[in-house]
Amino acid sequence: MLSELINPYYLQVATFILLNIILGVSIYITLGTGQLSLGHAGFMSIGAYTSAILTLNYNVPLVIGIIIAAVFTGFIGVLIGFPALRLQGVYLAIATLGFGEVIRVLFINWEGLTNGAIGIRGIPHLGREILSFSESLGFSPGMIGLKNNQFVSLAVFLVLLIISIGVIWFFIRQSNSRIGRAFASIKMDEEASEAMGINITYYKILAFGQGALLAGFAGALYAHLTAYISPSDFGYHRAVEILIFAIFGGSEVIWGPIFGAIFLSTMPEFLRVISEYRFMIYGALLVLMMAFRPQGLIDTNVVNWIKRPRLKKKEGKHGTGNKKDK
Amino acid sequence: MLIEQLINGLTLGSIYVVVALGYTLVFGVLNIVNMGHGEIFMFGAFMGVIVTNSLGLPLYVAFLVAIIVTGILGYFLERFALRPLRGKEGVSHLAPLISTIGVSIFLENAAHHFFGAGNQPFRTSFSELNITIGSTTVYYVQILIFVIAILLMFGLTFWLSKTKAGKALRASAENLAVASLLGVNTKRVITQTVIIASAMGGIAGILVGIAFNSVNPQMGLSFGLKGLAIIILGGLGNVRGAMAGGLILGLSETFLVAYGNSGYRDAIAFIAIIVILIVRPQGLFGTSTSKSKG
Amino acid sequence: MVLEIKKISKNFGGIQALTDVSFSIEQGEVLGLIGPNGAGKTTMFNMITAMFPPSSGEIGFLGQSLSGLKPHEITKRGICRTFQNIRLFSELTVRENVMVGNHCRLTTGVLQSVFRTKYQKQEEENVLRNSDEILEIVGLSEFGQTIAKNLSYGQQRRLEIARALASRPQLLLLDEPAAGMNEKETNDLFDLIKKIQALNITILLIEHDMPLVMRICSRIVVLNFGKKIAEGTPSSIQNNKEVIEAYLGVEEEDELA
Amino acid sequence: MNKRIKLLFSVLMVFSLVVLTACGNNTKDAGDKEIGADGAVKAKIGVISYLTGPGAGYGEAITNGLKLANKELKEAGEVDLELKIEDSAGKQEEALSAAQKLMNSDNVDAIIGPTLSTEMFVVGPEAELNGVPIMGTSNTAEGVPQLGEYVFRNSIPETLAIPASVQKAIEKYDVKKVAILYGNDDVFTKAGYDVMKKVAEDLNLEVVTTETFQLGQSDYKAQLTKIKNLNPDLILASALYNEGAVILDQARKMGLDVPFVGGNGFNSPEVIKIAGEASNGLIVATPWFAHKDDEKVKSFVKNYKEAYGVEPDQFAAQAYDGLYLMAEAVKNAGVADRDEIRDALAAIKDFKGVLGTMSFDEDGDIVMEPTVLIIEGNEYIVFE
Repeated sequence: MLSELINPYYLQVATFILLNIILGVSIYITLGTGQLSLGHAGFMSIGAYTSAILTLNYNVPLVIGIIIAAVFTGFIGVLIGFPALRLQGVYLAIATLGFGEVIRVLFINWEGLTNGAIGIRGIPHLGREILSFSESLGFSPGMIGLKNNQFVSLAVFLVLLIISIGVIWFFIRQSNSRIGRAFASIKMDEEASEAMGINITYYKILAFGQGALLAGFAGALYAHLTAYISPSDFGYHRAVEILIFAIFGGSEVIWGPIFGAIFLSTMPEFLRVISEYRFMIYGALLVLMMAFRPQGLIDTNVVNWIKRPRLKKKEGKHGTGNKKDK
Repeated sequence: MLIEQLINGLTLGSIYVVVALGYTLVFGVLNIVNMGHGEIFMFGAFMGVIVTNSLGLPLYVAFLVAIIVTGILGYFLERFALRPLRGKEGVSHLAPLISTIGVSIFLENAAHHFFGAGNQPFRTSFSELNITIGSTTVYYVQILIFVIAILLMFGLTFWLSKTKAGKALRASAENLAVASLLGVNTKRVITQTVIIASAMGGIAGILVGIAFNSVNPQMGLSFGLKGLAIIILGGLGNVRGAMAGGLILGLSETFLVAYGNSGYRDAIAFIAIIVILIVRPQGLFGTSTSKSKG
Repeated sequence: MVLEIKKISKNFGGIQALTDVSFSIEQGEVLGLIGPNGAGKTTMFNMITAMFPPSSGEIGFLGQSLSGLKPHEITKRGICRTFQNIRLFSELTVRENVMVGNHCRLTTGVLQSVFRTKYQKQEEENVLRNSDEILEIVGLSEFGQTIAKNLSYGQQRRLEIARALASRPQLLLLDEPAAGMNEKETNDLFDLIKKIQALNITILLIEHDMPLVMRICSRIVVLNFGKKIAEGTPSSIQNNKEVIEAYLGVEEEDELA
Repeated sequence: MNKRIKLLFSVLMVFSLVVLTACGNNTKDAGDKEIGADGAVKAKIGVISYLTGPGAGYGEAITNGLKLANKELKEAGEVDLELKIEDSAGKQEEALSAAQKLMNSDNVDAIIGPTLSTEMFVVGPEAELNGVPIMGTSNTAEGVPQLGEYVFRNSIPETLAIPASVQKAIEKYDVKKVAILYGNDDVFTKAGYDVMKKVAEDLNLEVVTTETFQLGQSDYKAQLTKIKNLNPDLILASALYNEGAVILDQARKMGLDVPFVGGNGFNSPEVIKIAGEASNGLIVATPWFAHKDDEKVKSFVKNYKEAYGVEPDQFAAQAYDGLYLMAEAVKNAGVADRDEIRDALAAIKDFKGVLGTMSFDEDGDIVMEPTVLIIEGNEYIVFE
């Protein structure tokens, strides 16, 4: 029964959707302070390479590798965040785009560490590691009526599901707090925020660092999901793809990028028939979104509409996470 | 070798200049970075391929067709990706950036669809002509490209400062609302600007085609990103800056290959803009600051 | 002495916006800072709040120099301002605007916020209570859930004041709070300023509405072309010849325009 | 946090899970494991190919080759293969999703593809885990067949192709000094370079310079000028034909007339189409030669041209033979069973296809003799 219900293909697709959700949230955090980054693919690659190299060359346990990778990427994000502070709007977008490209070229050329364009393969696979771990505990998938590949896909999916829910929970909590209010006010008016006593340097770097950390985290997960990475996985197109999640879904509320990631990662699976036109549709979609719904599909009004019946009871709680812009 | 590399660098640089001028013009007037410019440039190059190779028509027809087609593309870009955003309340200043990214994705994949993913040869008898001075061979194409870049720069400078249309354009660049109050038809000026900038992209496309005999759908992105780096380098909206930036980038890429490590060639442009943005955010020739909204 | 301005000058790329201006504000008073347009009043505000540094001179607050501090540090020290052109966080609710103003008096960081420690909950409760009290003072209690941009002009001005008050300033800088207000709203403003004064908050006021200034200020400093031309009680200013000359001319221009 | 949103989210999640699993449920199809009435062995073959994006040209050639082979196989009537073609867009994640779909939803008996080695690195281990035989027809990187017991390939790796061509070139032209030029940001060309470097070392050649270029680059003049000034006897160029043809064109224009030795990806009729005269002097080792004096090859080229209007390139030819190999395995296995097909594939010896005579070694890698070709007079001829 259970074994017939679990189809690795659908779990696979769902797993990548979850990964994209984390990426969407990562750009949303940075956008939340009005900073547009086209460098998230670069951060992702730093996370992916760090974890891959640590687990492969230094036998660091997978979990530790992912955590170190995320923290390290966050640290790089903070370092980049300082000069980025001086830049706004398109300048920041182009500078971060440049950062991503420089990182990619660096990884291509730093062969001793990254194996260049050939990429790193044989990275410990999250699911297969879980399988061998549970087998070492004397558990085999057969005991619950699953085939090995079903078990692997299911385990990976569940781990990602828990992680994504954790990430979403974290940032919803954060946005409904002093921190979230500071982010929102900076997005709306930096100078006024500063005059109201908000340390904009700190919060902008915090947001940039958090976005980078999360992107690095997603990158590390990506490395352990595909077991193979190469610099070309993290180019300009990836950066734009991540941005599209937030732009299409909406960057005002956290549900926007989540919806964007779900919708845009599911669509190709349904549209495999017309896959030839897929990217043309993406492009047209961006133009149409900007013209008719620049705030993205999910905005505060949509969220309010969903939660309307409870609005009155919610009086006591106050934050900005759900009502950043109109 | 030095002289040969110098010529290589200048040729590449001149093409960068023509690409960058298109960006500069649009930014100067609209304060918008047109991310779709690279792809329009690529379409120009393909027009050249179709006219000279498939139809067997002479080169000047190719220029003409490329200018017309890219001009039309520019019009569509303005009409569908920029105009709807203008003057709309609550539209972030990043919206045009994103919608033009949309245009670039659309055009790149449309090109895949129509022209195929591979390289198309661009053969004209003109690209074979050369003169040899000493041990150095110079192709007429290389001279032509350099001359066109210079002409476009001076032409643009002259047009902006001396002609009525140009003055309207500059007035609009200063302040759209005021220009419109002063009786400048800003809508027309804006459309004109984008069309002219796109047509310049078309010219650049053909130049690349004859110079390198290589036209493919990905060239829009690689040249586009370089063009973007150049205008930051030279100062956004600055015509002379774009000129200098383009030549500097072309020369430094060539000399990095000649005397250094060719592996980092694609990184120079971006390392340069990161450095320049930190050290001198207004660009080499710019006067405005990075704080001005874009 | 709350604030002491010592020989402040400001030069913007060759244009002298302020020249050797000195004055001081005493505890609890309402000091008016007036002068024709372009006299350098807002520039003075911007320098007190460290939006940009003075070219020369020094500013002292409660006996300590403010030089080298960042704007948010100034706010934390106890100086907060409003803006001449209203700069609310227009998409936030009225109450959230006030809560943002309270930011520098709170201490919870990321982890505390996310894991909702007891301390954080306590603090959020305090913020809410505090904000409601302030909204009560400015008379916007019933608009707590309204999105700021939907308020009327006069209400937005008062919300700016409320937001500044939330930072618990000792010195409040008001930049033309009566601009664009009708007579009734101006009267309400008068009452509000009095109320704020009663909270033992010192006020530095830029204002063009002369009757209001004369009514509310204990002393007045007059700037013209970046120089201080007079300082004294409202009545002495009213009779100061130089002030009248500087002012009348401009007032006529204002009317013409 | 808002409970309602939480609820909505969890409902969505559960709903999608249910839908996803429910879809998976009814795709089991027992009928495909039977022998048809006419005696043909039925099997479902999944195909993962690069059909959209910059490398769509490769995917197109591959699927064309497969379709042609399948048509012929159907007519022959010994096996009845059903092809399930999925697009990977050249991306690892999509290749993996496609593979999961084929293995678990479509329940294919074997897979052909994916196009790129990078994709194979991701898909291979998963196929191994699922016990599905998978054969790459265009993966040339090192280590592909070593990914697992179920992973095969019928494309010759660069480690076989490049030494053969370099060896022949230096014999013929008395080469002492070589320059190397390669694309350093592409797996394919970088892998080719690694082999070239090793071959140059093994043969004691002096490498005067090693230059790189990047994908999508148009201007190679700086590198070529540098190389020209160092006067090498031969240029080892690891490039895909797209870039490679342009490199040849620019090199010849600046008077750099020495022969080029290219890798596997440099071998395509397109080179002549793009570079024309300039392509003369390019030496490649290839499993595929369209003008071989061989009945099989002639009829393949003729049929392919009729069907698709162009001459088949090596991608089409390798895919064509790939499906024949697969059909042979299915026929020998006699039943559409994944394990049986794997064993039958591994057991294939001296199978004659359009590429030549093929066998698999113990890793599942192809064993065959490459042909060394040179472009002369604007066409490929055998280099001797």
